[in-house]
Amino acid sequence: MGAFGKRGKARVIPGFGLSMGITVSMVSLIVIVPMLSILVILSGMSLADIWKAATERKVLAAYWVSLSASFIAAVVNSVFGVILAWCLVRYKFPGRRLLDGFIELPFALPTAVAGIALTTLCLPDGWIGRLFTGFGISISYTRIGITVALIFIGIPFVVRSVQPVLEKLGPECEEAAQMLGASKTRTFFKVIFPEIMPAALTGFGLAFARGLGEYGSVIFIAGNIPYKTQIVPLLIMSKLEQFNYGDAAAIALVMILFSFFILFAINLAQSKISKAEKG
Amino acid sequence: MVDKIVKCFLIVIACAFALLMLGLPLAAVATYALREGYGVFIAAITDPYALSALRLTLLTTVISVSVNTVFGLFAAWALTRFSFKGRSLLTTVMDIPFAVSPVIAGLVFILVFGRIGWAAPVLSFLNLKIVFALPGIVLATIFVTFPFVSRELIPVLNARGVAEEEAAALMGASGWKIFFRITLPHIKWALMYGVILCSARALGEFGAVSVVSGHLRGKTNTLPLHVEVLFGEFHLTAAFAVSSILMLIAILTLILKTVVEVKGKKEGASAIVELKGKNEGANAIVELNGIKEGSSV
Amino acid sequence: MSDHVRLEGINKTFGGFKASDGVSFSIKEGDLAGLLGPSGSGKTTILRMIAGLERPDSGDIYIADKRVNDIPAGKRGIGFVFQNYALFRYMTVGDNIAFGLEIQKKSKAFIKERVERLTKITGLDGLLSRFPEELSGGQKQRVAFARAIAPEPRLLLLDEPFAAIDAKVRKELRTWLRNTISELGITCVFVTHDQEEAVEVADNIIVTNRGKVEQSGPPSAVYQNPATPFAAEFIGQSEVITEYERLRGFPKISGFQSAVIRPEFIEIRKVGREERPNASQSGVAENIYFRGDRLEIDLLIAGMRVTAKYSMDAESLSPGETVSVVVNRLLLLGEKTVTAQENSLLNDANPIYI
Amino acid sequence: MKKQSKPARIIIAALAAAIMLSSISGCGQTSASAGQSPKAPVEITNVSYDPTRELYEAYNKVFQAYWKAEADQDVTIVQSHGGSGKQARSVLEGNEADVVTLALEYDIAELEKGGLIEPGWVNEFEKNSAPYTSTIVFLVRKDNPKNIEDWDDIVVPGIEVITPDPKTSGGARWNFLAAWAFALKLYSGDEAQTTQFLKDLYTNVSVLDSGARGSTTTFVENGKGDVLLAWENEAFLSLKEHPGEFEIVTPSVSILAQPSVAIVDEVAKKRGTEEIAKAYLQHLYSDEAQKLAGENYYRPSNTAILQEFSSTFDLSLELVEIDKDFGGWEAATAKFFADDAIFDQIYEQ
Repeated sequence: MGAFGKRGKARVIPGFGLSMGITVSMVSLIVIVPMLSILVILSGMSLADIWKAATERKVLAAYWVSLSASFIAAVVNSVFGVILAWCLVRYKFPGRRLLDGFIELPFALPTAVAGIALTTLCLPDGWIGRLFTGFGISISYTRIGITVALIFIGIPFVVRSVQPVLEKLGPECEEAAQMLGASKTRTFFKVIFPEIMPAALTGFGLAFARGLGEYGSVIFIAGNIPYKTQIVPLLIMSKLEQFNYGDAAAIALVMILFSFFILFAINLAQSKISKAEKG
Repeated sequence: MVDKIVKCFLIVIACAFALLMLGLPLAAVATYALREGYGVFIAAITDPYALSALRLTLLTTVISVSVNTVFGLFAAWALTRFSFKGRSLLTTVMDIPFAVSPVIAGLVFILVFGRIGWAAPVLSFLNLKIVFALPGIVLATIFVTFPFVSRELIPVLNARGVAEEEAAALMGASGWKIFFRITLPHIKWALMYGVILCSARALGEFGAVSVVSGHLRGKTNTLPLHVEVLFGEFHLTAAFAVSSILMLIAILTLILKTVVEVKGKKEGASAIVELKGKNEGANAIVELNGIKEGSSV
Repeated sequence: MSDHVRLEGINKTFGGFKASDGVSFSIKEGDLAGLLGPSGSGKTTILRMIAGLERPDSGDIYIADKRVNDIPAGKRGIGFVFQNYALFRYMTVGDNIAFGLEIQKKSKAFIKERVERLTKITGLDGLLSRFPEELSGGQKQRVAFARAIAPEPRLLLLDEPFAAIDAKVRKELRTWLRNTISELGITCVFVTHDQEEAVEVADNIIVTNRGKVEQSGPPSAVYQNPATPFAAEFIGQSEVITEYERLRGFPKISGFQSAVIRPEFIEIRKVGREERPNASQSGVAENIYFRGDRLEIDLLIAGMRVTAKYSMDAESLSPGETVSVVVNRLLLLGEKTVTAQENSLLNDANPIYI
Repeated sequence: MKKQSKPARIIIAALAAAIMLSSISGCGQTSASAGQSPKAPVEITNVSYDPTRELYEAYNKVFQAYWKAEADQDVTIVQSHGGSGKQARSVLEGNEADVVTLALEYDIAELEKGGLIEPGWVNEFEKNSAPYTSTIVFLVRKDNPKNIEDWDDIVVPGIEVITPDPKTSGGARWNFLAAWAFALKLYSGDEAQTTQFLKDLYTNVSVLDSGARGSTTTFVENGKGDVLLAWENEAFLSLKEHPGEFEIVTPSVSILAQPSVAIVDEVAKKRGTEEIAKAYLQHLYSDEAQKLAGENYYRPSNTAILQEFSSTFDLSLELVEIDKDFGGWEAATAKFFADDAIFDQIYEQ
């Protein structure tokens, strides 16, 4: 890319006008114009109203529920995602292909289906819930339930970010560390971990962002109790159903800013990766 | 010895996690779908409302995936073959649907095309109906799956560089010729992969579609929405039966995806062999394979 | 000096591919040994087994008379330089070099001093805080080398150390590596597929083919007296001819179906300038190439096309010119043996069997 | 150049076709029902709330037969169900309903404010445009293991209550107001104590679904909670679907819930379906439909027919009324359910 990035260089390859035209008009039609409508709605409100709507105590609590559940889910997914990616790349075992193929299941399975399946599983007498009822822990309709649903949703992100990096890594660096006498643990944390860290971060960010916005699979399992188990997307829906478009738009704006922040962080991590790959 | 224990331990953890989080939900859907016997199952999936929901879902998927595929190709071409001001901004904007909650995605279309939206006067003048009808559902689905195809294509096109296209252009090939003869063969697997992912997501979208659908039975209920309807109608078994259809589609998609991935990887690998062969003699691969096999023992 | 590394009857297979087939050889302490062979000949596998990165299926590996088969790689006290250097991308040059020392839990002061000394030796001054991707190929090579010798191993292994470096720097690095290693006085084994490199750098070379050791010894000995048909064909600018009896002075010897001829075996003179007319026969100089210090000639002799050299100082030849040729020597190839055969018309010396 | 443009045309045509296809099918929806001829089949859309699914499934058949006989015209009725507030919102935003049959007068009033329904709709049909009524009862598990008899039994710690979110569910607002009415009577009009009572009640709520049907599913299918505050008809339906698993408990005080119906004038005018929409709602008051309401556990507004179902319904239950006891929906909403009103306050820690 950089090779022809200098300004003023002649464009040899045709199709600039057509492809740019289509891209820009589609992006405008599908993304920019609809997103701007949030600002249109907000422009009819005073800043104080927007601020009040976005920082109401109930809303703050919902941010907290969404952020904490997504964060925990993303952390869990990072740990297991790295382990999964590691096993898929480094080990041969029966069922590896199958496992590899099913990593994207949360992507392909409609979220509503995932929602009712997980809710059923996590009920006190469900297959998973039963195991925890004995300890007095209930999963469905609690924050644990929300986190479980978000873990499900986020599985593919870390695995699929880390996997190609591990595949590309090759055994040499590990062997080099091994020759210098490093233990397996030390090799992992000092040599392999720094390599996969940016990719894992990317996956973490994607899972985090996805979790923040997730609706379909969570509504079935979330208890929707204000201050406890009410997530932001549900709150937005609730505001809409009260015909309160302004508040909904204000909360939506905050969510979009959160997501942008995460996206920005991901892009930073990615540029770090590609910088390292150039070497 | 310790290595073996660590290996087994990790595999057990990985498989247990996958089984718990991926396997169990599937098993639950299948079990519940069939718990009242095949009769109920068949009745649920051949219900006229279920069939019309399936039709709507498929139609929506076909339209939105085609639009996104065409768009994805043009966008990837524009973003990787040319350098221009604001390219990274455009990339970021294209990624917005990825980071925006489906609920917000639905909301914004309501805010534009709904009765209270600013485009409403135009639409009512044209007697066009967007939200709470097929176009709205399609638009919401396109939004949610917007970056899927282009995101798969861009890295591949970036990695290939522009040398081949430039060479072809210098020989006087037209844009379409370059695309179909030079570029497409390189990206066909990535393209298929993107299309499959896009379809999977389009088939299953719930949140955004739920906001713009209106839930008109037999008209604007997609299959995932129909699941919710059945769930709310005390027809738990039927809900799971319809879910199992969606699940089957999902599994088929995954199988297709795996096939595409394996085929794509094979072609990629043979390209690497060629490259290696040129550099160091074809036998280097044998050593390379030896190393890999050796280290995985 | 005693053997530092000794391999006895090593076998190793990968799937169906036999990478090592009864490999035995030894390397003396302080030696610089080159494992030479075509790609896929199993030389890298041997190196990796010495290092402990692969386990032999059978056979024993001794380092300093101690059997090391069951000692893990990191505990064998070996330095290893990887073909693509395998530098840790997320560590600076300094951290890369210090890595092995940190594992040995050396004191900070010791590490600092040692790293500084190594950077002097390797000419990496001023690059300590750089990351690997900011270095040139030659610099990376030096970092990899410094990292490998930092923990003061007694044995250093290098896998194709110069393969990824461009030709000009390669020459320079070779000389530097050779001098540095002899200064350090450590035993060193390197793998290469480039015979010029092996001959130039190594004290001893070990020629491998199809998982077997064909011959080992000092480069000059291997060059002049190859022990096996493979060694004869592989080393030098060798060409195999089948009907060697058509060359004057080389009667057919039973059991030797073909022969290896090298450019330096052939003497070309202008017609009428022969020194030994009785051993001469005529040939045609079909093409003439300029090679800088000499001319290389495609020579057609007795219906066979071979390569010969011609001095730049001699009277000039033109393409297509008929010349007078004397073949001094051939390496006759038997089933498993090689014999150097002098031209019988030049003197009465008997063939020497090796 | 000519050669180049061919694939371009194909792609652009494909794009255009996709867009056209989607817009045409959008138009189709409106134009299909615009036919004025009495013989041409007509389609009307009834946007309703959660618990009426079964009722309207049955009633639509009755009405189709009636309309065929009356006007010799085939009619298709498209149903939509969901939380009452959510449904009202979708209509307000352009979900084209000819009639709405929602849980709350308030939700329909929102449509009136939005200009979709003409003022005065409350009196367009008999009995405040509420052809059937209902009330709020308790659904408990078999044999009533927690001995729940009245509202004060469900505020004690340790009872798990399931009720929908009053912010989004019409039924939930009736629940809230019924509890309020009980406590207000208990504390002889002391609002502070009444608020505390409601606070205790909602502390016991473990799942706050967005719609009444969601709560029923949570309680009935998912086995969550000790008591469900439910529409009377929803409670009966659960008994019917799962015989022997649940019991209905009638509290001492409850509320007369009047789900309202209305013609969405703007849509009906545009589509020319005013006449049939009016007939559709009017026919709800016919004896046939009133009986159907009773069979589906709604209390018929026709008192004679209500008496026929006296074995089903506890007709002695004291019922407060929204207009009489709470000053109408406008006032009740402002006092209890608006942002920062009493419902929000009881969730503030």
